[in-house]
Amino acid sequence: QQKLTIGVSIPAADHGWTGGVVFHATEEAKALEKQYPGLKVIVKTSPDGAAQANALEDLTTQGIDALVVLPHNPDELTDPIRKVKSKGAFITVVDRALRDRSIEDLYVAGNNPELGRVAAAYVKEKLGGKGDIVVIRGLPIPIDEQRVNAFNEGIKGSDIKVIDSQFGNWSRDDAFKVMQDFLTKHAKIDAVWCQDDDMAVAVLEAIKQAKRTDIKFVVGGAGMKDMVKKVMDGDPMVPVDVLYSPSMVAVAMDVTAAGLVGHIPVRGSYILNATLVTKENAKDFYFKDSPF
Amino acid sequence: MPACLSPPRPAGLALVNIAVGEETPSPALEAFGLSKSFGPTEVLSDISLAFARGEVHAIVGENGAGKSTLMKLLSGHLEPTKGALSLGGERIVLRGPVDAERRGIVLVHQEILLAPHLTIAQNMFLGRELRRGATLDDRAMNRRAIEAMRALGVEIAPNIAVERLSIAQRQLAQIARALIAPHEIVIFDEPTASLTPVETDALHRRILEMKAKGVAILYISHRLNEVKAIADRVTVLRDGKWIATRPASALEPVDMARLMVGRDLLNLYPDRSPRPSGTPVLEVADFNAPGYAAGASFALRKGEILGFAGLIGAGRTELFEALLGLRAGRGEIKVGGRTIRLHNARDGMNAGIVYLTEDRKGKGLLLQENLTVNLTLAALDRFSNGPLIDRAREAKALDEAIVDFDIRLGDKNRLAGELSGGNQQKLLLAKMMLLNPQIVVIDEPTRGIDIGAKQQVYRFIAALCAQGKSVVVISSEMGELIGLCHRILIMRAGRIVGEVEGEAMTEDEIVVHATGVGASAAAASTARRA
Amino acid sequence: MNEPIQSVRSSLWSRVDLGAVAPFAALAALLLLGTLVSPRFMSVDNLSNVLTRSAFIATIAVGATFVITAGGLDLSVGSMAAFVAGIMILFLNGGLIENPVLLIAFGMILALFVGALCGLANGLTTTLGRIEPFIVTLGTMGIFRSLVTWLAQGGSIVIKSSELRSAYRPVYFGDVFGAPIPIFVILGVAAIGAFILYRTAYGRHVTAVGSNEEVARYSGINVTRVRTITFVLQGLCVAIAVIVYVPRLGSTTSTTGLLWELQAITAVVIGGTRLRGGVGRIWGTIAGALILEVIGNIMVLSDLVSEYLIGAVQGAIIVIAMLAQRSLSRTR
Amino acid sequence: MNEPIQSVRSSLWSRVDLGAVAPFAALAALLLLGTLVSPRFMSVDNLSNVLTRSAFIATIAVGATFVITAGGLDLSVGSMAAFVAGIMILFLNGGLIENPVLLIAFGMILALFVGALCGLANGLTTTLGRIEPFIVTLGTMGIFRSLVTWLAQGGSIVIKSSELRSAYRPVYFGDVFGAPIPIFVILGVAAIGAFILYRTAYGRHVTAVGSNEEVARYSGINVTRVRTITFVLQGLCVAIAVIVYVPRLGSTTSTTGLLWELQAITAVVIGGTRLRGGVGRIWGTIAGALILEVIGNIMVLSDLVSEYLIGAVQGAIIVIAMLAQRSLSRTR
Ligand SMILES: Nc1ncnc2c1ncn2[C@@H]1O[C@H](COP(=O)(O)OP(=O)(O)OP(=O)(O)O)[C@@H](O)[C@H]1O
Ligand SMILES: Nc1ncnc2c1ncn2[C@@H]1O[C@H](COP(=O)(O)OP(=O)(O)OP(=O)(O)O)[C@@H](O)[C@H]1O
Ligand SMILES: [Mg+2]
Ligand SMILES: [Mg+2]
Repeated sequence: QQKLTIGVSIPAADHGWTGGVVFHATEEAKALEKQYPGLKVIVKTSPDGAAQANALEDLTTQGIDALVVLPHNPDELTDPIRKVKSKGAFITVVDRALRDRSIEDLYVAGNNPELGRVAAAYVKEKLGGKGDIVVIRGLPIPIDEQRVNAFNEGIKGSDIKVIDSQFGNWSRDDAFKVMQDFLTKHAKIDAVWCQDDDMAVAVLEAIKQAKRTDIKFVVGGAGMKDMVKKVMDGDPMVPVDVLYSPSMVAVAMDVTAAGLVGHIPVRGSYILNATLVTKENAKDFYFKDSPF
Repeated sequence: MPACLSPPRPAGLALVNIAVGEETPSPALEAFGLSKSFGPTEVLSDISLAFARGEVHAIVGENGAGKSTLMKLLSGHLEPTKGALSLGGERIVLRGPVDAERRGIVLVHQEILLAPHLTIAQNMFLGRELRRGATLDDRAMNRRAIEAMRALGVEIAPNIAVERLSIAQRQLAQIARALIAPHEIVIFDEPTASLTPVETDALHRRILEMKAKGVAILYISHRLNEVKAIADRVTVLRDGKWIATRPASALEPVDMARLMVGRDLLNLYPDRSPRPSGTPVLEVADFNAPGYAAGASFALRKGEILGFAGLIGAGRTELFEALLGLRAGRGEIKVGGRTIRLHNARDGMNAGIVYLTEDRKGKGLLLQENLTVNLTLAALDRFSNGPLIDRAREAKALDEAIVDFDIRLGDKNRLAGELSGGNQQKLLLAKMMLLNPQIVVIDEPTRGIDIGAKQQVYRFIAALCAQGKSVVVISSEMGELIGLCHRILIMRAGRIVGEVEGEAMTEDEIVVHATGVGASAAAASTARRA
Repeated sequence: MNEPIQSVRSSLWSRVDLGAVAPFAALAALLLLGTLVSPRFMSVDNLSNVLTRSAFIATIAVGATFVITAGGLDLSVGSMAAFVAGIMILFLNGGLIENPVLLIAFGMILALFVGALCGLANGLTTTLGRIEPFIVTLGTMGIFRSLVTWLAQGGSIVIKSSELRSAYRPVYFGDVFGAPIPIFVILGVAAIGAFILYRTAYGRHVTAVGSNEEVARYSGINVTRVRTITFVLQGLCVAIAVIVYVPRLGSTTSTTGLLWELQAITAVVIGGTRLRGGVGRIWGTIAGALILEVIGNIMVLSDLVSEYLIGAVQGAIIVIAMLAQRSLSRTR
Repeated sequence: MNEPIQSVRSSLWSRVDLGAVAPFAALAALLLLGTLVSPRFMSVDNLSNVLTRSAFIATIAVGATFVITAGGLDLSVGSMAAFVAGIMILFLNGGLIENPVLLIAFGMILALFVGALCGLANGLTTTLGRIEPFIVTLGTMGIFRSLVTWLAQGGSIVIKSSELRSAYRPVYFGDVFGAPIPIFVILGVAAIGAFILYRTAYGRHVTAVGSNEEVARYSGINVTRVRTITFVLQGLCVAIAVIVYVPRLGSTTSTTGLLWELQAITAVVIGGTRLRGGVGRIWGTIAGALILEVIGNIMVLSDLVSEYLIGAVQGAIIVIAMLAQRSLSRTR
């Protein structure tokens, strides 16, 4: 029985979504080790890009046959991942594409631009192509930029106007404050796009507090179970959610292990759709035991 | 005589009148009508004085008379509100202490002004480091620091951080620091307040050497005998005003005292009560303060005033700090016959013993707080109803302390750091007396306080004894130990080496014990080193 | 010699007062700015929003005022808040008690207890271990944060029962005589804090210890105990902040309280407390916390600044506010 | 009178040495722990990795040693690093110069210049504005961070030309005589830092200013200048760190350098520098930076701790390291 090692390098659980990533990665690691005797899966989390580069070096030192990596910032981590590759490891990149796509052997991702596009399409349709909306952004990093750009692209041509946009840092507390202030500032808001369910929780709370009725709905994103539940229960404020599941890391690990142990050819790109979760399909995306 | 008591008319540029009979040496530094106000309070008014080369000019006055303020004006540490200075006949405006130093005027501060984390040598050369190329020449600086300290009669490693030195050692380091700068006018603001006679002698010899070289020396001290011995002329200040300038030969200490306080001072020391023979209230057996003192055994009787004499570094301070649980120590302590352990100051206070530190700025008072806060800090529970502080009672206590201890201040809302040195000492006394202790250990009780205040402190100590309390006095001023104590223990190098009592309490006898050699031999050996 | 005494006193008083008044002056200036920048700024709703949400930082900062006045520093408050909130919510979810009000009451007591315990741990490690509080609380900051992440398994800890949530909601969203409850919490905490710091022997000791530890020691003050208790008070304040925080979103995540420590310390320093200890100003701290919250509010309400540059403008305003304050207190 | 002085001197010497040696002892203990925990820990590759990557924090921390020794504090270093890196990369992308090596050289000079300027801004605001360095640098922290976000328009700033990237790569990845170049950078910066702090008059003045500002002023030291220059030195150190950092990751974002300030200060304090100024230890700082990096490395190499709890263990190790150090230096 040959000994094989998969290293998994992911961001530390610094907000809900990455929390989900860590959860799914650690769960999947246990499952894989059970499934393939002789396979060792090492999961390492890092709080920032530089630390992740360190973790990659350390994983290499330990000797790994494959690397599943969800980079903090793909631009920063391109070279460090290249270095791992040069030691002969199989590279699976998750979620955030490297600048040099030739490094990856396997790419598993949600679709960030798609998340913006799907949300934009829904907002456009639901508001009938006309209305004032506010956008709460995440942290100023490339993923956020991609989503927002795609969203803006998506509403182009309609009469939907983004009347305000601020960073909520993917944090409930910051989003709460921003939304409170938006509500003070704008007498009429038709809808809110906040691209992340953590922030959506806070946005809903702020609206509830202000007892405002002009806001028709809030579109979040990522597929947090509480939000999916709301969609499932037909909450009018949360008619849909756009999927961007942290479980993609598990998919990536699974496929990587299959390739490594089972010698199944798995190279290529696996793009998970930014599926629109609606009342109809919600139950398929509701995982009761997930922390996210 | 009455003419001398009135201040001279401000004479503008004209040669200032000094009531000296003999021929006046050419003035090195002159002050014309100097005044200084802090806010609206004028603490110095219209002082005109001339200081000559090759002369030791002493300034005396009560605490708060404005001596230090005057010296700070002369050395660029403060700017005068009114008045002017001239140096060697030329008008000057001093732009800060550095400017003054460049002109050859250096001040040895009354307060210790050294960077605690730097070594002695580093402090001495701070701002004027010796260099070899781009780098510091530490070897040379250390060497010269040793020489400078040796010239003052002390042997001490130059690479010890100042925070580890005793107050007296810091004082010496500070003097040495001033003297390595090129100087023509040297101002000593109470240089000997924490020095013992041996170091004082060495310093005086150094001053005489400088005088012989034509340096003008200004000398402030509350030890009037010392002033009499070293000074050529003496100026007396009172309440910020000039009172008199006379040749020292024409002025006995008693006269100085009278001019200072404006009335006759009789009997500096109170009458000594008979030596008590009752039971000991404090018994110490084989006590050690590791590194500082060893094998100390003594007993203190009810109503007794026990003196502790010794040279700098004898370990007196450390012995008592260890006894009171303020630093590491072990040995047996019995209070009123019961063996007790003191782990911190509070334990001592509860057992009725308090210790008044010699380091009033570093360990005694919160300089940034007002007088009330300082006064009641150690006895706050007596001013509280439950958890609440009774401010009215605090205010009353301050009023009483100001009267009882004759604290002289412009204003009750002053910060402790703004009081003159002597008044700080009185405030510290008042603070600890609020604890109503049975045994009081006073370390350098009269450091830096004026003769009138000294008399008050002595009376106060005597009064404590009369009430049946017991006092330990640690002092570097032998006169006061002899005048005040029933019995004196002498320490040398961390051990109690002698005890004198009654007729045997003479300076010579004490010095013999303190130095371990005959008095004359001790003086000679310091002379050789200098 | 009587006249000069009078006049010195008056100049001293005015100096003291100006130093204490400065943060309020800065706050007033900001309120003016806000009014100019947005007509909605001065609305009751907006002001009550701002006041209400400053409750967390203000409450925590009152504790920080004690720690800093005694010469310490606590970097762990933010993650301690997340941790205490996590424990509290887990307890509420445990549902040991039927009656929701009783359950919440016990949850609050537990939060206070856990907060005090966390503070005690910080305090004892710095005082008995004689380690820089900076290092100790940096360490415990990591520890508390990790514990939350672990308790939440990376996700969030949410009050499960919606009945419980609605029973608890009023603590943040409710009001008394039209004023939101958190405002009373701020006032209450500040008043108690000011009472302790200015009117009790313990408060006097805190200031003394921060002003000069040696003097305090020689005056028979138990420096270790005084310092340790400041950390416990800090823990209690964090717990009170948590008690108000939890009903707001009903959850805590591993990002809860991130950077609160910096905000709290900033509020304290802006308020006029000396960062090196010895001078503490509780009401100034409250003004400082409000200043921070108002700056953020003005930034969002106005359209002057690109969202990318908000941080820069906020930073600049804080520095300018301090500069203005300094020049104010220097002119006496 | 000679014996007590002698004995004081000898005990002094041994104590000073222990204080300075303590961080190295802690480092050695950690190395031992690492060896026990993972057989791969002591491999040349791993050790050189750890050393190499400690270059950023170590370099920045040398600057921080100056600032802190002089009684200051700089919270802005992390965002300053991101900002300087952003400017540098934008310049490289500008491609004003054909020759890549020359371009990179000019880019480095620019980085140093910008770093020094940022430091100067911090320094002048604290010294001339007489504001707590804590507040000033908290403000500039926000300002630099925002500027990066703005420059990057929320995304990241990347070296575009791959030719340039490969020309620059060796500065981080290359080695001389088998030792990675960043190690020489650490040694160089530390040696220069130690020289300045211990062997020049300026260094002496830095210590004096931190030890007692008033004494320094009376000694004719220009306190304002000395303090300001420490911030400039800090800026230069940040720039040097950036010069080594850019080739490693080839880009900068608004999250680059997040929390580096805390790490740098921690390294400085662990290294034995007094947080309140007056005592500075450059080599101790280097040991401190290595300690932090080694702890992280051990955490990753070992499988002892749940992912969620790593932060807790790291925090605990730092506190324990300090405790050990204290007890070491207390036994004399
Ligand atoms: N910075 C200051 N602010 C306000 N008042 C001051 C200040 N410095 C000194 N004073 C006041 O000026 C007066 C003179 O003080 P000074 O220090 O010159 O007295 P001194 O003669 O040196 O007394 P001592 O013998 O006690 O040292 C005192 O009343 C003192 O309180
Ligand atoms: N902080 C310190 N650290 C190390 N050694 C010290 C420290 N303070 C004093 N010493 C040493 O302790 C010894 C005794 O101290 P000290 O001079 O205070 O004795 P003393 O008898 O109280 O003298 P005095 O009070 O007259 O100065 C000396 O050898 C001195 O060098
Ligand atoms: Mg004086
Ligand atoms: Mg002494």
